Amino acid sequence: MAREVNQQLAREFGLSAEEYGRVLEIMGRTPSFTELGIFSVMWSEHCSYKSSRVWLKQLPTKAPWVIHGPGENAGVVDIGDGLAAVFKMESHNHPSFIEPYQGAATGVGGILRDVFTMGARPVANLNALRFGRPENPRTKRVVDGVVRGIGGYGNCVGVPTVGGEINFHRAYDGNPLVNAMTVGIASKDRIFLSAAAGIGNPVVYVGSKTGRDGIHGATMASAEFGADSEEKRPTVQVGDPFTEKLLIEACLELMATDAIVAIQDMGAAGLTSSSVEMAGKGGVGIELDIDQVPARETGMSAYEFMLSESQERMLMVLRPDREDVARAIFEKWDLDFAVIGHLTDTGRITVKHQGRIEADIPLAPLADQAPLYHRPTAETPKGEKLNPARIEDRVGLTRALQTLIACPDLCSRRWVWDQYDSSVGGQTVKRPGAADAAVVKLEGLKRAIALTTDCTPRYCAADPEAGGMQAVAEAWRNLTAVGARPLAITDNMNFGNPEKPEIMGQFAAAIRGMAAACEALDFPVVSGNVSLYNETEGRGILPTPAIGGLGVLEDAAQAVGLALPPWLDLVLLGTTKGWIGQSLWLREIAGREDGAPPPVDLAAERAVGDFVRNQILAGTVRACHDVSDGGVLVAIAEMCIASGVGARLATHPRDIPGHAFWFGEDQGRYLVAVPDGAAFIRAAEVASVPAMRIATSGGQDLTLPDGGTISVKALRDAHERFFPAWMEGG
Amino acid sequence: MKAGIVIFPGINRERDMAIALAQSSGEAPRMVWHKETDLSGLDLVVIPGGFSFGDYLRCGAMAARSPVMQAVHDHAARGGYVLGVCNGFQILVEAGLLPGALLRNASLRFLSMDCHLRVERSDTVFASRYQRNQTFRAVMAHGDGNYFADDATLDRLEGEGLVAFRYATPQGEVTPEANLNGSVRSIAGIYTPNLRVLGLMPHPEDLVDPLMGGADGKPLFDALAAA
Amino acid sequence: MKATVTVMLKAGVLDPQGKAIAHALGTLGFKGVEDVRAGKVIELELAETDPDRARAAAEEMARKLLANTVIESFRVSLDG
Amino acid sequence: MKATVTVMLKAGVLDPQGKAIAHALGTLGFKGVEDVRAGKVIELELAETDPDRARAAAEEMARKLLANTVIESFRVSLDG
Ligand SMILES: Nc1ncnc2c1ncn2[C@@H]1O[C@H](COP(=O)(O)OP(=O)(O)O)[C@@H](O)[C@H]1O
Ligand SMILES: [Mg+2]
Repeated sequence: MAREVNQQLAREFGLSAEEYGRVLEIMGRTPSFTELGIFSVMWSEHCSYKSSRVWLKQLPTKAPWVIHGPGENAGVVDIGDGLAAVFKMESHNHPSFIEPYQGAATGVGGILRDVFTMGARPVANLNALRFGRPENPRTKRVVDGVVRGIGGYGNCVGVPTVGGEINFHRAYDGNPLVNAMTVGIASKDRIFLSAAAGIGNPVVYVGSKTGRDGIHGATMASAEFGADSEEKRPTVQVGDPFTEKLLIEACLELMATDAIVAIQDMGAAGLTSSSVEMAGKGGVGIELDIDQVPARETGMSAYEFMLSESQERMLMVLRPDREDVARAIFEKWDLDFAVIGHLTDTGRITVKHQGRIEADIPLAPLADQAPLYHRPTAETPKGEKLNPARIEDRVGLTRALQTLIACPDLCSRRWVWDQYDSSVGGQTVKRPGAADAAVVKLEGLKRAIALTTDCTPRYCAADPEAGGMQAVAEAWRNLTAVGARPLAITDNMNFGNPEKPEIMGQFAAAIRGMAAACEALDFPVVSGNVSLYNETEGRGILPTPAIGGLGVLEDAAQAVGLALPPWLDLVLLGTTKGWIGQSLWLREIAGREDGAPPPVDLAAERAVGDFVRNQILAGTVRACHDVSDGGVLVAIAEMCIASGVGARLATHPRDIPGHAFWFGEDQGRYLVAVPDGAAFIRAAEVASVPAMRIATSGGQDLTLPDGGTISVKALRDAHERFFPAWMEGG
Repeated sequence: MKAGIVIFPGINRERDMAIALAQSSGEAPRMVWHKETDLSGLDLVVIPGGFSFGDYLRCGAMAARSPVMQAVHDHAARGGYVLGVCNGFQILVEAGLLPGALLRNASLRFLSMDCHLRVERSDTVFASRYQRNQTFRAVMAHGDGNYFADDATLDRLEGEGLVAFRYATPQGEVTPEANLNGSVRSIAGIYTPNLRVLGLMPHPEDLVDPLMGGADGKPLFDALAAA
Repeated sequence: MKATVTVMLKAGVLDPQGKAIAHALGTLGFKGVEDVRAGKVIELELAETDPDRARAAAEEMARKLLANTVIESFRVSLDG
Repeated sequence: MKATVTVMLKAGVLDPQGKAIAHALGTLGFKGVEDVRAGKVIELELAETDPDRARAAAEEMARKLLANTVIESFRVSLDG
């Protein structure tokens, strides 16, 4: 039944001729069908990082508080009080386009497993989403399904979804991005790793049964299956959040014992990658008896078992004398539990099925000789620095503000987060919309973590290095704006086809920018994910290095939000030059998407941010909001809308055109609401931080320097209109 | 009052509930696994929110038929206190301890937001620390909270004063706009005739600390702790 | 033997899902859709081979679990 | 004329609901339940009186809206 293994089949499996040659060399014979399947998934872009590895190495990954950097299922940082935060972000872009609900739902499920597999109880989810133009009829269906899917899974497992971001752009029309992030909390001396150890120790499978879901897309062309193969071989996996919830509870219960030697979730490439990676990392061999794997369907082949991506499954190595303890826990939770093999001293993975050896591969060369490409890169041509004085303001401040605050990229995301349970767990101090970063308290303690996701793809497209730097800086800034000390990031590198030099150039440059920012801000990368080939019909997405940031607050009560209280001075910190290139004002008001994006001055970024954080922790700041998309005026309006309190704006410096001052997107800036602006500005001067009083809060209207007045209610109506009107209307 | 929290597989607000109960009573509630059948020693049995059995088939349907529910029936029949919140309310209704049913939200979407509840009567243990007609804020987080019963049942509930809370504006007006999930007669919670079993959809337990956005739900737990 | 249990909301119980589907069909340009009701179907593969006993078993499953008779009615059909 | 569209997950697609129902039926003491699949049923009241045209319309509605053909299959039956 199985097809003959040759170069042609290898190509269908996604292996190049050269890669197949290497397989022949390692095996010293023609591999079996199952062996070829194992090579093809282990050497896929997704598992081997063959195009990106050389670049990822440039990212800083160390700091005194980093417990585990990249290389484990998720990153681990010390957050004090004997605890560690475990976090990671992962993409589910392609599945979410094919089936938005299930694609997004299983994306959430997958990232949750990466975190609780390390012994952490998941306490927060975030999601970074990019969709096509709202005018594209398909976009609405994708948004609806993705949002329902994220909520459907996250709400059911009982992990609050506390933040995220959404952008729209035509570049995502045929390729939306769904990046899901999970943060968990563990005792810092009880972190579980995946390196297998102990020859003879049992290899145990737990969770859901295995079906034919999601088997390597490349093999769809294989003639192994009959004419009804379409019916039998869905590429889309269906998520089962109930089983995931049981799996979380059962795993955490088992982790409180000393039964586990090593554990790993079955993610992409399922049983293959989990067993190969566990044995490989531990430098041992592994023997699997496929007959013992719990199956949902009959007649599955070894190849199908090894490549299935059925959800809600984990693989563990147990201490042999603790097998019964473990079995009892999984039976209590009504989950499958099966010993499917044991560790060996052969250094090989051996797969047995129905009395036959279906695969027998040496593990070291499978890992060490995995392909590694230094693909050619081409620099993105730099845009020019636009002179704002040469770009006429045809609409004035009032109308521009009304337009910007209502546009898809800036309007309220309430319609989205209202479908996510953000309070379950009872620890959410800052829910979505309340602050620049979500704040989640640690149960029973004063301490809290702050979380954000950030990336501005239009900056990255115009200048990937500046954009990569900006994304990291904005994440750091958003954490700082609530008073948190930023600790580390996870990233999700979403790019187009790496075989095109201009795309690989974007990737390399974004990494350069990110690395510089991580270095300057002491904000290392502890985990991440790469998603390449995001393109349809030859057109790539905007380069989108999404950043997930995590910070810590010693006392949750010190966190500030962005809602503007009345009768305070609003002070603008940081340098404003009126950078209009790649701004939303330029796109939405002037109808242009050009120019260089705003540069990030990392030294200034740090100085301003450290000052803001110190002031928040000293208790002088009542509200804080960073200035990002849309510039100062949009940021002030957002603060007003959040509280319903108005503000009267000061006049701006003469040397900058009004539209550039109020809507420019210079980086490294914050707005803070303080009782005594003059004293605050003096303190800023002492710290050499540029500061100016920009408004006084109070009343119910926003009064602009040109005399225009808009009621906060009208602003809020405009801000809240887009999503409900678009999604629920007609 | 000695409290216990029933844990069904898939329940996920048991920790929130335990925190709220312990904060008011100073005593950690007993956690009761759904396969247990002995509730003796408990004055108050709480069925918390979540997705028991994934909420597959119908919310609360499978949990309502679990072994522990016979014991909950017996506890209620003995005059014991029972509180069911969100999924807990759905389970009580599916188990026949409270009348009616909870249908899909009228918007067909999950609703996660604050809402306001008007207190219909305060002469019950649960509501004794609120004033009649007072409104308080609670967290709504459900996909199926649209209360339904036939007219005869509704008339009986109203006639006997068994409506506990209604969705209202912050000022206490019962309006269609404030009735976010579409519940019939804006009903958010109901009692049994002896006023000792309460089922309600929104979560008072998620607002018991100003740090988390308010303490509007705390009086309910303070009252239970003191009773 | 296979038994199929179809569960529908009783007349008089609001069916927002049916209403939403009717609305969406209208938006898609379908004409002449006068009413839409949405329900559930549960297909049971039973070891039982006697049709009467299979039907009786399925009906009991429906009464005990599959339908909530406060709001739903059900019907059982057999095939195979 | 009434058309009933039954939508089920395709064979091989995980059916978490069916799995949970089967488990619950077992807990309730029902024996001999070998498999359970859960699906949706949509009853359409159509103005159309010609059976062939009614069926064709219902099939198109299923393809365009009622079923998610990536993971679901559907069947249409007519009555009355
Ligand atoms: N997909 C989403 N899920 C949940 N919350 C979201 C999502 N997108 C945006 N939000 C929330 O909306 C608010 C505004 O987001 P955004 O405009 O991206 O903020 P900022 O520009 O300050 O980073 C934040 O609280 C954010 O967490
Ligand atoms: Mg921000």
